[in-house]
Amino acid sequence: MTIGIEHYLVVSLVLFLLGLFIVVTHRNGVRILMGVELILNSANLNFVAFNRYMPDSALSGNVFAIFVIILAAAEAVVALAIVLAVYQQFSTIHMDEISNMKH
Amino acid sequence: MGNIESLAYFIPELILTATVLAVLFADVLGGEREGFDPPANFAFVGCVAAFLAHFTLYSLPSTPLFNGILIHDPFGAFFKGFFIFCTGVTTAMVIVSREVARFKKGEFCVIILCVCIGMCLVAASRDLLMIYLSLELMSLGSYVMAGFSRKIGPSEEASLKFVLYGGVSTGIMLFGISLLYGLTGGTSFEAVRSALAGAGSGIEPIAFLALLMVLVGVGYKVAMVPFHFWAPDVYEGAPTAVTAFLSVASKGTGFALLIRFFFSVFMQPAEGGWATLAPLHFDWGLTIAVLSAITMTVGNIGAYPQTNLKRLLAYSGVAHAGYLLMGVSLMTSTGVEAVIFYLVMYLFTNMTAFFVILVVSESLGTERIAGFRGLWRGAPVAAFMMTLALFSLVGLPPTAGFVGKLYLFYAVLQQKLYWLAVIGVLNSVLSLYYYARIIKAMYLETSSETEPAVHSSPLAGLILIVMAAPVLYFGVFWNPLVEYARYCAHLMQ
Amino acid sequence: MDALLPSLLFYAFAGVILGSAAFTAFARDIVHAAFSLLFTFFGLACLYLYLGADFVGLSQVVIYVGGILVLLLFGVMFTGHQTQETEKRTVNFYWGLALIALLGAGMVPALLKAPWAVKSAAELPEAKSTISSIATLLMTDYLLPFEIASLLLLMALIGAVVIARGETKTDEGESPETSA
Amino acid sequence: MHLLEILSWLILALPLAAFAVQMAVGARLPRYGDFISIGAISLSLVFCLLVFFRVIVLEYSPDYVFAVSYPWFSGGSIEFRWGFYIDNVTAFMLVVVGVVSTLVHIYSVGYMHGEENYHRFFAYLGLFSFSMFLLVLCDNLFTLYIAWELVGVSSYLLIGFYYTKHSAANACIKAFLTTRVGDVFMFLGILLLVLYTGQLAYHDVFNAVAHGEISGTVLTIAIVCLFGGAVGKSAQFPLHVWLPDAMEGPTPVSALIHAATMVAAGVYMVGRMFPMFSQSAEAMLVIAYIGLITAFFAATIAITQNDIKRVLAYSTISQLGYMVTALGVGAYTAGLYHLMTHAFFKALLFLCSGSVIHAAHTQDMREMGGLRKKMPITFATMLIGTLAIAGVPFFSGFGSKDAIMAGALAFGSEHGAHMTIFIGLFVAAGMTAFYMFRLIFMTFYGESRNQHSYDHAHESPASMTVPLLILAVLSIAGGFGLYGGLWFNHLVVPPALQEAAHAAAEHGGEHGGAHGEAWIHYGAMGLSIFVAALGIFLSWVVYGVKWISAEKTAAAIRPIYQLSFNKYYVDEFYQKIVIAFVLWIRKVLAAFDRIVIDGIVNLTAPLMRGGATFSGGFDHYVVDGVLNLGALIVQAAGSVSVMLQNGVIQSYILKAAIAAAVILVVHQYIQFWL
Repeated sequence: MTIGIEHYLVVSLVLFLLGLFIVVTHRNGVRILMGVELILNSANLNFVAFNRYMPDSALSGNVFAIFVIILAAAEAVVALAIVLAVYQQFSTIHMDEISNMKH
Repeated sequence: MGNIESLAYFIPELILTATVLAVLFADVLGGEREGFDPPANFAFVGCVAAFLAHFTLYSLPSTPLFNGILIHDPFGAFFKGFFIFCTGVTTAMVIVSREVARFKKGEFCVIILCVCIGMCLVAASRDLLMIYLSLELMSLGSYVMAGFSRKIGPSEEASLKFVLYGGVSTGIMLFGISLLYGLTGGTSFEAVRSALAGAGSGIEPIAFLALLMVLVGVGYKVAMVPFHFWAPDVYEGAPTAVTAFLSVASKGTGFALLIRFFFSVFMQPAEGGWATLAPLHFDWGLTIAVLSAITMTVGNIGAYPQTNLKRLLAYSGVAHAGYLLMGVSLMTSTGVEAVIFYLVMYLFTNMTAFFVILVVSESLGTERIAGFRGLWRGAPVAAFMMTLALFSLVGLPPTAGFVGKLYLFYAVLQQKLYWLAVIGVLNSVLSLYYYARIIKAMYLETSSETEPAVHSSPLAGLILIVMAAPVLYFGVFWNPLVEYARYCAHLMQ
Repeated sequence: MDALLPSLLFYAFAGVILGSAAFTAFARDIVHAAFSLLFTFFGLACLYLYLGADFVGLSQVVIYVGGILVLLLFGVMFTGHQTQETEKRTVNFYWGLALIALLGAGMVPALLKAPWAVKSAAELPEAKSTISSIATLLMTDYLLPFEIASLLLLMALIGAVVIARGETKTDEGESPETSA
Repeated sequence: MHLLEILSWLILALPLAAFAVQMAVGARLPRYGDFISIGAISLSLVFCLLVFFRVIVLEYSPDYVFAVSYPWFSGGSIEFRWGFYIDNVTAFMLVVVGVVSTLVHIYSVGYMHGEENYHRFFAYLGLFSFSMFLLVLCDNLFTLYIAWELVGVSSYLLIGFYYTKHSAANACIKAFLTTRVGDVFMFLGILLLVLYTGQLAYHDVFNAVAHGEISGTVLTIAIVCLFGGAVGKSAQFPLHVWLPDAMEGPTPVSALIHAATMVAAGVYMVGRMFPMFSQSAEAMLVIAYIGLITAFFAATIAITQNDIKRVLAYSTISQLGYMVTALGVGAYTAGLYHLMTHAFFKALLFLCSGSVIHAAHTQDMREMGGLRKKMPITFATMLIGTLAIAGVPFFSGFGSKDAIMAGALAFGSEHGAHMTIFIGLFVAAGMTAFYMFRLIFMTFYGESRNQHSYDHAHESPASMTVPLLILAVLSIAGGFGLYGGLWFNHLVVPPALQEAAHAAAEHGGEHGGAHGEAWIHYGAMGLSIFVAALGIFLSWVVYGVKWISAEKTAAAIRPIYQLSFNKYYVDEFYQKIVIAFVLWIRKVLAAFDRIVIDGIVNLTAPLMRGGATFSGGFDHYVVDGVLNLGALIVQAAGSVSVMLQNGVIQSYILKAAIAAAVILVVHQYIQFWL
């Protein structure tokens, strides 16, 4: 049997759902960031896979994926800086304990 | 149009970029000197120059730029001016306040200018890649800006909540974008639209999924229920100037994107506005209308128990997102006009309100409503400006807020969406009570402690008056603004 | 028989990716989770290469494995590898499961029935190296995004430094306000 | 520039300038600048009188109209203008507002003497006068709405003037909120009209209506919505609850805003729009019955109240009901005429009550008595006002009330089923005479029931008594003997824009005129005299010579007495609705929370909290005033945001994602694969 686009879609969907699952269930801020990275990777897989199966040979999917990777790196840098700043103040990165502002 | 020729249409952004570099060098070379504060002042001057430069855009014809990645049209030009103006005001607020530590003001200005460039690009994008890139540019900057406050604790908490919530939202949006790419094989708006328009009826479920996922990203930007949860916490913890910026500019970005992206991709021009693309059956306008009704109600109800003014205005911002969504849901050019008018009104009104909170809370050390008791004795001008802003937020004449609501409801009734108009009007009644609570505190109650003494620089007073005057002016002579809004409602498809 | 090996290769990669991602999601220890993420990223890079996207695959290895993952590990180390985490590892666990079940139910049919703008696997051309074409694209059609991305990186760098530097010093002797 | 145009500008500009000056530098001026405000409003009054003289005397014609307009803005395809519209009714209204406003300014010098923020009080009075003049002069719906809101704002500021008093602070919010409910409907009505006709100016809208651009159900809805504004502002049932509470404001304010001018704005508005209103018989009937209910119920409440200002407040509501009924049955001129006479005698009554309160230091009539000898001028003028409101011949109230009764009688004789309107008004007139003389007897006659305050009572200073005397003269002269109704009817002819309106007004029984149905006129007149006399007699029997004990009577009809004394529990009714609503929200949210979001564990806390608040707070809320309405909403809203906004970021994302997933699943499955 040959591998169609559906196979990739299923992989990316599962990755996406796992990422979302991490985000909503884990308390650790860094672990939540891992979830975000999984979501971004699932989208990237879509881009690359679609690009491969496209009729024309334009590479816009690939280019998109590269930009996403760059941006993910920037986002990770910023987010980890913030996580560190929070850890300095709160001595924890458990998000349910960092909830002074509410209601 | 190619890369080089396009630069003529790109002058405001170029000025902003040059300002970024200037501020950066001034900050590095200047060290930490007493008194005059070159980096922040450079930023302000740069904003003024860019704002003036953006007026040249209106005389240029609508055209695609940079090989079709961007577009120039009156709609984009308006939002460029809007964002640059917001940035200028926010920079001024940072200059006159002590909220951001002096040695950090340079970095702050670099970041806010980058965010501004990102916003300008969002309004002008017509390519999925550009949308994502410029949104990330502004989002990343916003996360950082929220953490700039000297109030240690809430500021970091706000920043972290913001980055996690925002990261997930944009991630989901990116997934939606990847699906659109898979459906069409292109990333430009017209490629996506023509592919969607040419598809059979089987496209419906996947188109809705992609649309919903993109809506998650946009909805979080405009603080639309149910994607609004971040707003109160972030607004409360962020520096007041940043809160003001987020509440106006960030919301404006969301609406620019909402109108530009959804109207260009999922709609086709129709008589007097837009209509859903032929193969898609879902009533996108109705979905937005329902969400708008829910949004304004949740925002107004949430504002009731608040004791912190910034948090209260955050909920009020959610409610106003609901009103604005009403205008979008109509999919008519009258609706877009009303949204543009309302945004301008909201810019002046909200900036005034936050400016008063900034000035007062710096003197009194509190952002609570109770701290504003008897304010009119200590600071009659500030109290009056706040009252004006609150009246405008309620929508009482003769303020710009009244005219804004008038146009919105007019547009809604024109489309015969009576139920939405009724909900909107009832909501504006509902909102009266919590705004009146602030006015009551300022005028009718007395402080238990000594009279609040508010110290502010003459510069702050000047900026305040410049921000507040249009609230009154446009409440009486709104015609020029209406004409302007009508002109700016032209989108190039 | 021709297609069997590539297919097996795909299933192997997919298995590695999903298995390690699931481990990241369900592992008790966050260090284990972070290391298992290495396999996810690496597996994805292999899948990209398998799809003929050599430049993306290489970027994935360099940036994700070499950059982001290292950053995440730094984050884990700096914030203290909290052992008590095992006591109350997750919140909303069942709600999370319900959410992904619901979302999956909404998304799977849409994804599988969608009329994608793709060819069937049989008529795909041979994959060629994309590196030089992508380089050309970045300097022509995508010049503006390229420049914007550099601006973004600059901003992220400055922002990260400012934030992480924290309130180590104050100006003019003002003490920073502290509030809970 | 036409003279009237210049005068209009001046009339508007002077009070506004006074407001600005007083706000800016009032505190630093000698005498706190009260002379500036008084000077400005007096000049405005002079200009009002000039307008009156020009319109009614020099260039009199029954359908005189002066209109001027300026470009304003263009919205959509419409070019909007604003301007002045002056006809005979406007001229009358200007004089009424000008006179009462000026007199109240002068009176306040004595009454507010030595109060803190004296200058701000005058500033607010100036703002109010400006808004009221604007409301009277303007020629289009939007300016009307703007002026409408401005009078609301200044009323809010003035009611809350004693801001240190908790009840005043709450009363002003209650007034603002309640009238806003009406205003919202008005706003919708205006939008509907503009949408269908594309016009703003009254005249153009009427023409559009006459051409049938808006008609049938939509017109009726628009009219009823517009009337909603009048229900709020003119304190008609069921939005009347704010007016009695508004008496917390200083008494001159009650006289100016809550008796003579602002509350009459609703009536004026209906009168202005009469050509349009008369196009919808259904709407007119609604208006008539709302007015009747208001007139009747407010009168029954006024009988049992003991607070002198509350009696007057309910009497005001009742009289406003008369005016509205008059408009509803088509007696256009009678309604407006009653507006004018009522403005004079009710302002007089309020100012007199202010004088009494000033002297006796209490508002409770049971503490008063025998003040006749101590305060002869106040007594005499108040008696004149009372005779006027009771409808005794030769006083102003007689002419106008008689005209309304005649209109109702004619309407009843035309449509037999609606004779109830006449009967209700007739009974209410008797009650009016009764409770007003009850007030007189309890306050001025008999023995003093509180020796201490009696000893300290004295006549008020001249700045207070002179306005009383002027108003007393007007209360008599406004009636023009017995023929005020006839006279006014000739001066102010019903707008003749449409034949239908004309016909409606005529068959509505304007006495005199071409039909000259004399029996209606004289019949109504005889009956009103009889019923007024009966009311006064009964009042004398009970409170004057005390042949019948008031207490025993009250005990005998205790349930009815209680009902009236407690104002038919309308306030409590509103509160119960709110409470039920809050409970319902709590239940829904709690269920939502339990089933969908946070699981059973989190449920107990809010429920316990809610339950505790409820059981502990129920009595409290019901017993306390409507001030708790705000607190209740806050509580309800609090429970919403406590549940949703719990501060934990994953929970935010979870809720948002679940919401999105539900939208998705509903869309994918329900809509397509069903």
